[in-house]
Amino acid sequence: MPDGAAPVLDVRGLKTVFRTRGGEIHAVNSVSFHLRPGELLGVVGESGSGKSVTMMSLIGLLPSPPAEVRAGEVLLGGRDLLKLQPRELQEVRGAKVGFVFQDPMTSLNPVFTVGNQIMEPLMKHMGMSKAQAETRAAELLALVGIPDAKKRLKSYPHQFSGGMRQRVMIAIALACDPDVLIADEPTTALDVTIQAQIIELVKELRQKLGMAIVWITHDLGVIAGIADRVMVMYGGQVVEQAPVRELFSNPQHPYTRALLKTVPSLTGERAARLEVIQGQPPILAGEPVACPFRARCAHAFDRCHAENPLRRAIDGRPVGQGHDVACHWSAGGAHG
Amino acid sequence: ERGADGEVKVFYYQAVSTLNAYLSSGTKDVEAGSLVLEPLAGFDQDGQMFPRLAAEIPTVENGGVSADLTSITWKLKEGLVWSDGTPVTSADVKFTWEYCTHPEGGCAQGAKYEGIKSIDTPDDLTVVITFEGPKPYPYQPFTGGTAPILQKAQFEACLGAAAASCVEQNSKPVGTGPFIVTDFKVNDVVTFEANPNYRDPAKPAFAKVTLKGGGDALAAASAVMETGEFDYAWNTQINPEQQAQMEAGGKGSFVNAFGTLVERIEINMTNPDPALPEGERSTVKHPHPILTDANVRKALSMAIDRQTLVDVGYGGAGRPTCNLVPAPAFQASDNTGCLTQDIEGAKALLEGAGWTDSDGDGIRDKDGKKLSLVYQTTVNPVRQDFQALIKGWWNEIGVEVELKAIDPSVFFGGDAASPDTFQKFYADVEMYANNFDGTDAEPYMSQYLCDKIPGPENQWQGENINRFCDPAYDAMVKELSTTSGIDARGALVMKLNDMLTKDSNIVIPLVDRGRFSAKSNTLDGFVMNSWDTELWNAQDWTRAK
Amino acid sequence: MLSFTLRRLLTAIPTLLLISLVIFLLVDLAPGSPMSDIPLTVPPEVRQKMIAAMGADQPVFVRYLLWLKQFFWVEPLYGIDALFGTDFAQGAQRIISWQSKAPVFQIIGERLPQTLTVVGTAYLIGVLIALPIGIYSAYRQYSWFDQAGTFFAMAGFSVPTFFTGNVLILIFAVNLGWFPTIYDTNLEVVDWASFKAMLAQMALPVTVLALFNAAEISRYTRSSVLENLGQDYVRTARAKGMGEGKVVLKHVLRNSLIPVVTVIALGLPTVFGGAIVTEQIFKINGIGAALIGAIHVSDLPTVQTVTFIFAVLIVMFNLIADILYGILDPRIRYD
Amino acid sequence: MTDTTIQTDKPRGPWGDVWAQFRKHKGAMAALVMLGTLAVFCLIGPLVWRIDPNFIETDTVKMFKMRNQGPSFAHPLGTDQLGRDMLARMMFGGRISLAVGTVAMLVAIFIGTTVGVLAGYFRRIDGLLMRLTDLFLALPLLPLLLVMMFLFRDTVAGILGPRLGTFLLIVMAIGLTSWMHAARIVRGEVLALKEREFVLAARSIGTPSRRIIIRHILPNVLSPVLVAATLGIAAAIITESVLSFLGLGFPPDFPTWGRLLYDGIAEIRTYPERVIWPGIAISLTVLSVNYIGDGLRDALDPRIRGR
Amino acid sequence: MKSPLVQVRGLKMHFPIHAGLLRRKVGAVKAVDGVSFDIFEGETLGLVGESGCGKSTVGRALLRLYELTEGSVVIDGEDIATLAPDALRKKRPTMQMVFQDPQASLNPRMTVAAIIGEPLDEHTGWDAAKKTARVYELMDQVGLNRRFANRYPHEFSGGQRQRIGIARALALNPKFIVCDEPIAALDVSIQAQVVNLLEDLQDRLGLTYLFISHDLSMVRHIADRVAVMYLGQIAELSPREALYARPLHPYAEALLSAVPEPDPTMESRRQRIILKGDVPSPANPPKGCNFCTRCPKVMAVCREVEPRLAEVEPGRFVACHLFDNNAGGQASPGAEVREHNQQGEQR
Ligand SMILES: Nc1ncnc2c1ncn2[C@@H]1O[C@H](COP(=O)(O)OP(=O)(O)OP(=O)(O)O)[C@@H](O)[C@H]1O
Ligand SMILES: Nc1ncnc2c1ncn2[C@@H]1O[C@H](COP(=O)(O)OP(=O)(O)OP(=O)(O)O)[C@@H](O)[C@H]1O
Ligand SMILES: [Mg+2]
Ligand SMILES: [Mg+2]
Repeated sequence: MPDGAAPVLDVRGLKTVFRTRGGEIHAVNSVSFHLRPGELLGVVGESGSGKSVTMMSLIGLLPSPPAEVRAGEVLLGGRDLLKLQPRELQEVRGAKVGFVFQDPMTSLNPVFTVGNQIMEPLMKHMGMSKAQAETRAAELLALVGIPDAKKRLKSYPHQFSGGMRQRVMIAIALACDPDVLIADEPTTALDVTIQAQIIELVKELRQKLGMAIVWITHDLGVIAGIADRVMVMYGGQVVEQAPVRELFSNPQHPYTRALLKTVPSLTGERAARLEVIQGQPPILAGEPVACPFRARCAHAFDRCHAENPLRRAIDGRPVGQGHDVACHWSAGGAHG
Repeated sequence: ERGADGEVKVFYYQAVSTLNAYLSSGTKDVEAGSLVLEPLAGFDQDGQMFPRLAAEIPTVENGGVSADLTSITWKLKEGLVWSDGTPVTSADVKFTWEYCTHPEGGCAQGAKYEGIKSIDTPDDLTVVITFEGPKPYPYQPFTGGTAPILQKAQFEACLGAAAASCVEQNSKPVGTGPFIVTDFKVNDVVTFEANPNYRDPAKPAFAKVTLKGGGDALAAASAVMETGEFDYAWNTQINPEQQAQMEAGGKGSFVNAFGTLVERIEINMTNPDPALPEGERSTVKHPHPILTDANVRKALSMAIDRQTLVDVGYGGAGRPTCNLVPAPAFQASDNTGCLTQDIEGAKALLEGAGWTDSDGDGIRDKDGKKLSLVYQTTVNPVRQDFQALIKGWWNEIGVEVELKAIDPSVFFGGDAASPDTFQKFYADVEMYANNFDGTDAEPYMSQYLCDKIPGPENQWQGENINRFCDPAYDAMVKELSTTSGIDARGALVMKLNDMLTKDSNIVIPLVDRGRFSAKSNTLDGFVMNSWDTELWNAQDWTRAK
Repeated sequence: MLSFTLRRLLTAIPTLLLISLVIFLLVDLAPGSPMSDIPLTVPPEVRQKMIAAMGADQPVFVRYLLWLKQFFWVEPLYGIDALFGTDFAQGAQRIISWQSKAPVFQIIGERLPQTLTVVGTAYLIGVLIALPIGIYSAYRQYSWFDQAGTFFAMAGFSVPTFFTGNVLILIFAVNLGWFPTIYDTNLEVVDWASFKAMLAQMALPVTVLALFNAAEISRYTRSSVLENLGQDYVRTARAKGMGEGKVVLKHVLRNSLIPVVTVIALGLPTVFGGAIVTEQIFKINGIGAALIGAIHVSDLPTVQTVTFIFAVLIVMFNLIADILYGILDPRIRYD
Repeated sequence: MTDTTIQTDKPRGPWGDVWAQFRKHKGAMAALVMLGTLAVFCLIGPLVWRIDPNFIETDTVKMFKMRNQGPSFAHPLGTDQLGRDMLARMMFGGRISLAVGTVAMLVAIFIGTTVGVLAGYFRRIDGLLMRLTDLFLALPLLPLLLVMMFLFRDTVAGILGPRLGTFLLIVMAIGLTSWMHAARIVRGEVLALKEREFVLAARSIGTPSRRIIIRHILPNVLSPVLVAATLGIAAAIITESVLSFLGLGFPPDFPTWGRLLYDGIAEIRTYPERVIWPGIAISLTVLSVNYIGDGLRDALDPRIRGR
Repeated sequence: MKSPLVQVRGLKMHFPIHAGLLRRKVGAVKAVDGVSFDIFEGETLGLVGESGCGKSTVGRALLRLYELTEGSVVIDGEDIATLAPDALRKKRPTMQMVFQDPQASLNPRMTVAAIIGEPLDEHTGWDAAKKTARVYELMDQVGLNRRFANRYPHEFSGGQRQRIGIARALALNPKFIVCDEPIAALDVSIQAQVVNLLEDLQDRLGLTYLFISHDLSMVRHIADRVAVMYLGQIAELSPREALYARPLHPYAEALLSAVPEPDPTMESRRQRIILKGDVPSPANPPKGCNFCTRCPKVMAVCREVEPRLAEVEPGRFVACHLFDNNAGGQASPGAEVREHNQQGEQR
């Protein structure tokens, strides 16, 4: 991985709120991360921690109202996406940033053929004619491993199985050779055997096409298999970020540690009892004033209830580059 | 000059469904047909008979009617031709009789040809009708818009059961009248044009008649009086305020003519009590517990203010009356006694007759019988207003009234299975209007004969709605049937009329309802007629210059 | 799909037969009588004869079977004869209206054009107004446009047509005199003037009906579009960089129209029958007016035939709606 | 940031949420107020405004003076062609119209729900019941209604008296011809509910069908039924007035809004207010009810409620 | 060796497909097509497999929530499959179910107390006080605060809802509980809570579980023996450790290899077996071995002959032609082995 290369995507201090009847929900709080060319960034965190909202905020996919991106910069190729006009943003979506969503069953339009749906971005962003787009669409389908691609262009989504649909989604996302591919839990809805197929596919495509990928998932196993770097989110914030091996071998944040322990292993020692994280995830109402994890944290102390911790590096490298964590407590024992 | 005045537009809110008067007898159908088909003689605005196809009106004096009153001889005008150019002959006349009297034909005007023994056609222009016995009024057959002459050539194939399936013939009859049918849309619109072979070469002035149907009286009146879309609208019976308002618009005027149509309350002389077994309700087996008391009937009549009824419901289209036969003059009684309301008198009368409010509930009673009536009529706004008003007055004199309104198609439908027909009379009093055809009241008066009482035996088909039975009355009707001479007959009719109304209050006449139509100011020559069809002189209509 | 259609058609036959029987019996049971508009001057014997001549005195089952034969056998023959100039019918007895003594099918044939032009136009216009309103209302949910559209739609089907109709007539036809009050069925469009006359006489009824129809369809459209706007594939389309126009007018609309089209198809039978009240108000002598007229005078053959034709239409359009659904939505494959 | 748990200690039933959402629907709230006002007008009004709606001066001179009056203190809505007080008639008519709407809706909903639940729940009778529903759907309503009115009006009136009889008949006739929509909706819901896991759970416990229906299915089809019910009221009010319009509704001396409107139309040119009052009353009621239905639909739909 | 509490023999569950002009039955979705196994008292049998392979159907058929097409299910000595409705109702307390979706399996319009109390209403004639007491006891048992008794399901978190479902299942003191993916809809951090609860209850009450899941790591944690299903049939049934250490059936092997391990070092070394293609439709299963269309070790015989589930090693049953020889040869089938031969009679 080219460690020093300039990032293709640089997100700084992103803040997204939902205005709802019950008040504002601060779904994403000062999230910063970057993505280097060819890198695969894994994002984990429990349900509702703001993973999807973060990614959709980047290219304005959230419905507004109720969503509102309050602050931050999203630099893609030197341009701040948050400052673009809707029309300019459309040029970015699909062309520079590809998106794959969780549920392949509902993410494709049921009444148009698969071919039609792959060709759309091609014709829009690449200015291809219909015939050209069709040829390219067939290539893409073949690329994602769907046999008899040319014929299958005329099929409707419901004629495909879940795995195949997810491949079609990937083909659509890849259609215009985006710089960044964001995959929001692309395999959660799929069976393990199919998941394995998709993961292999992505690995292969990454090698072939060399784009940068953000991969959101619940599943630490998936992360372990494919990510270069991992970002852990909790309560709308990034709580820990590190290269993948570093994270698994030396987790710092109490949440990360707990998370790693709750998952039973397939091969290792079989624990008599599973570790549990007690309590409920936080409700993200209002401006965060304390650590979101405090109520479930075994190590929480006064400061945790009074102050929201900032991300701090723990391996000397600047925050975001190496291993950093947002916690007042430090694993070493000393209070940070 | 024929055809010079272009098109005239006529509106009948009840749409025309056939032009053959023998198959429908609905007024609108008869009237529309009368533009094409003509009888031997018609009636003018005064009820006087005048020849149409006949050369003259046969009478005993001119020898046309035999002295023993058993036959009548009609002479046709010479040179008459059908609209297709063929000559009109006595054979057509005879055929018409055969057509209507065919047992399977279901002719609606059968009554007109009753009592005819034979019809002979000694020559092409002479028709001799022989009756089974003496006919003091021998003019029933072939007179008036309801008994026009059909063309034999056209209708020959339509005798009997085939009558109804002769669609083409019934909708486009060949006639002698001023117009011929060019287009007929059932229950919608009929288009006529001037008959090129009409006997008067200068007539009709209009080249085209459009006779549109559908809607309601209000729309009909409005179309003439307000929007001017039509020249003439038939039967524009609307409430008096609207009459005034529309007339103020100045586009047209309402025309009226009084005939024999009388809105009346009929009294049930038999007991309609629902508690009686079916088949015995409203039959002579059970006389009415209250209404057989003449005082009650009289009091009911006295309590009514007929002028108010007219003012509320009819305006120019009606006038108060005390008679069942209000016209023509030679047979109309001059009763006026009922015209002033007398509530106090009515109360006194009841009081005197023993009907007192013994239990203080505001309702009079006698011998445990409450003065409580069911009062039925058809669904119709004016009638409902009448019901409300009369109920008020009757309540005032201590009579309890329950109102009932029945759909006209049921009420007048004559279905023996329905409890709601006016013949079954499952009510104490009922209100409707009736009249008679032409000027001869004899059949009308014979409705009240004892043997015409409806009941289960005759499938409730009798015409004596009141179940009135008086031998003296029967005897007088018999006398009428053998009396000839207009005045003598007229006198008898007056007596009969009084027996039913003034003397016994079996029938409580309310309003003499005229024909009431709307006419545009640009239509000239229109003369209202209540004895024949309203289009009787369409050949004389012209466009006002 | 074919087999589905066939199966539905097959099951439709017994349903329709049952319906025809129910209608026949119900109408027959009704206490009205065909004699009611005959003046009281006509004596009872004559009435009796007239009833017999119409065949109305036959037992109900005899009449029903005869009617069945006429409806399903004789009338089609006449239809063929009329089309090809053949003579298969050979003068067999048609269904004859008791009231007018004319064949019911001829009456229907005369009435259909009015009904189709007025109610059909109204329906078409209604749909054409409803779709954009519905779509935009949904797209801008809770905007003032949506609120106004909702109000318009609600008012549209809350205010009875006989109320609006009469008020419109009073204002525009009677007081302002812009439009005629009586519909002229003889009017044929041959030139500009007659075209204008046609427009004038259609204006009011079409407005009333179109508003009513538009109200309903716009609500359906709105909720259908709303439903689809929340679907994942819309997000996918946006993520592909599609413009809003394309997202809404292509992706969302196509899906939203599936239920709407079927609603429209289901509403079509009302084009033939449902406008009874409107025809009554505007004096359009269409099918609805014919039916009401026939009911009022107990013209049983007409009532039975016309209501049965409505029933056939309803069944047929139900089927068409289902088939349309299958065609529009590739996920639905019957059998 | 509030704390993690959802332990708000005030247990608010699901209806609390519905009401909260419903309150947000401005139109529906306005409609509710409107309908409340109308109901108060009709139900309480006659207790305050004690003029008999059918009172006519028997003295003809007085009667003539009283006819066709414009609004005045004595008669805020004027009088009709027989001098009857329009305000009283409107109040009285409203009672009937509202009662017809409500009761007819109840009849329709009862039949519809029963048929729908049975068809949806018991596979064996599904086909039969659905064909029945189709049959009713395919029967053209207006003629059917007319025929039913003809047929039974007097039998029923004979037993119950003309007013109650007609009322019952109209209500039954409207109810019997308008349950199909509810039946279809309910059946659809039940088919889906039947597959829901909580029904399966009940079955695994051994709950018999009858109790499953009562305890689990019915409460959960309540929301579509409620919505159908509000719309049903609106439809029934309109149908009653159409029947009146075609001259087949209540006896003419029995004012209902539909009847008043019908009678008023004959006088629309001279006294347009006679049409306007009942017309507006009907329209407002139906509009309110429709709006309430709309609001309920939103409020009862958890997907929308979540927003 | 304890005796089996549940004995399933030749269980078949076919859902008919109707088509054509007359809606005749033209075929069937063979959701479960001949499955036999035993569950011993106090043990947890894990049932894993891909989506749609028939796991839930087996679970539901076991409780006779479906009318079986064929086969017998003997629970505690009685054949559920043929029990008359009344007897079945009486039997219901012994067997209960916990459902996948804690939201969907709770009636949104009933309070927690009513939900947990429903089985009591159905099967006991207790008075209100006794019922309430039992409901509270159950709530304590599953770790729900008694204060919540009058709340509605939507006021709870996913894990809490699942506890309500478990409490309901426990109400009648069942012996046997089918857990149909009880944790699939829960967040990872909550899953552990529920699994621990299930284990605790088993220890305390001596329950027997059929634990259906597609999370193989969780099954490894909780189950004693594991059945791997593929397309309506059992491919392999082995004790947990043996299966995870060395899966015998190629499908089980592939399945296990597809599960990602939360360990980057291991992951980078793992050699995955990637199966080609998709699961065939259960309406139209391939001839021969079900798995032959995707099997990396497919042989000619696989496409012709349907393999039988046979005990190839002690306690390990596999339906695969690769082990045809072993079945008879290697292991000398002792009496004990025969005794709980998992092979159904009919086939
Ligand atoms: N439309 C919305 N309105 C209000 N709140 C929302 C909306 N969408 C998301 N949220 C809130 O934003 C927060 C983050 O949601 P997000 O979907 O990003 O979570 P996630 O990490 O992707 O979870 P999952 O793993 O379940 O997908 C949640 O608390 C959610 O309730
Ligand atoms: N009621 C039914 N009618 C027809 N087919 C059914 C029915 N229930 C299940 N099936 C079919 O039976 C097969 C097995 O379904 P089942 O629900 O048992 O799978 P599963 O293994 O539980 O899957 P999942 O992991 O998705 O829950 C599937 O193909 C399904 O489509
Ligand atoms: Mg997400
Ligand atoms: Mg399952």
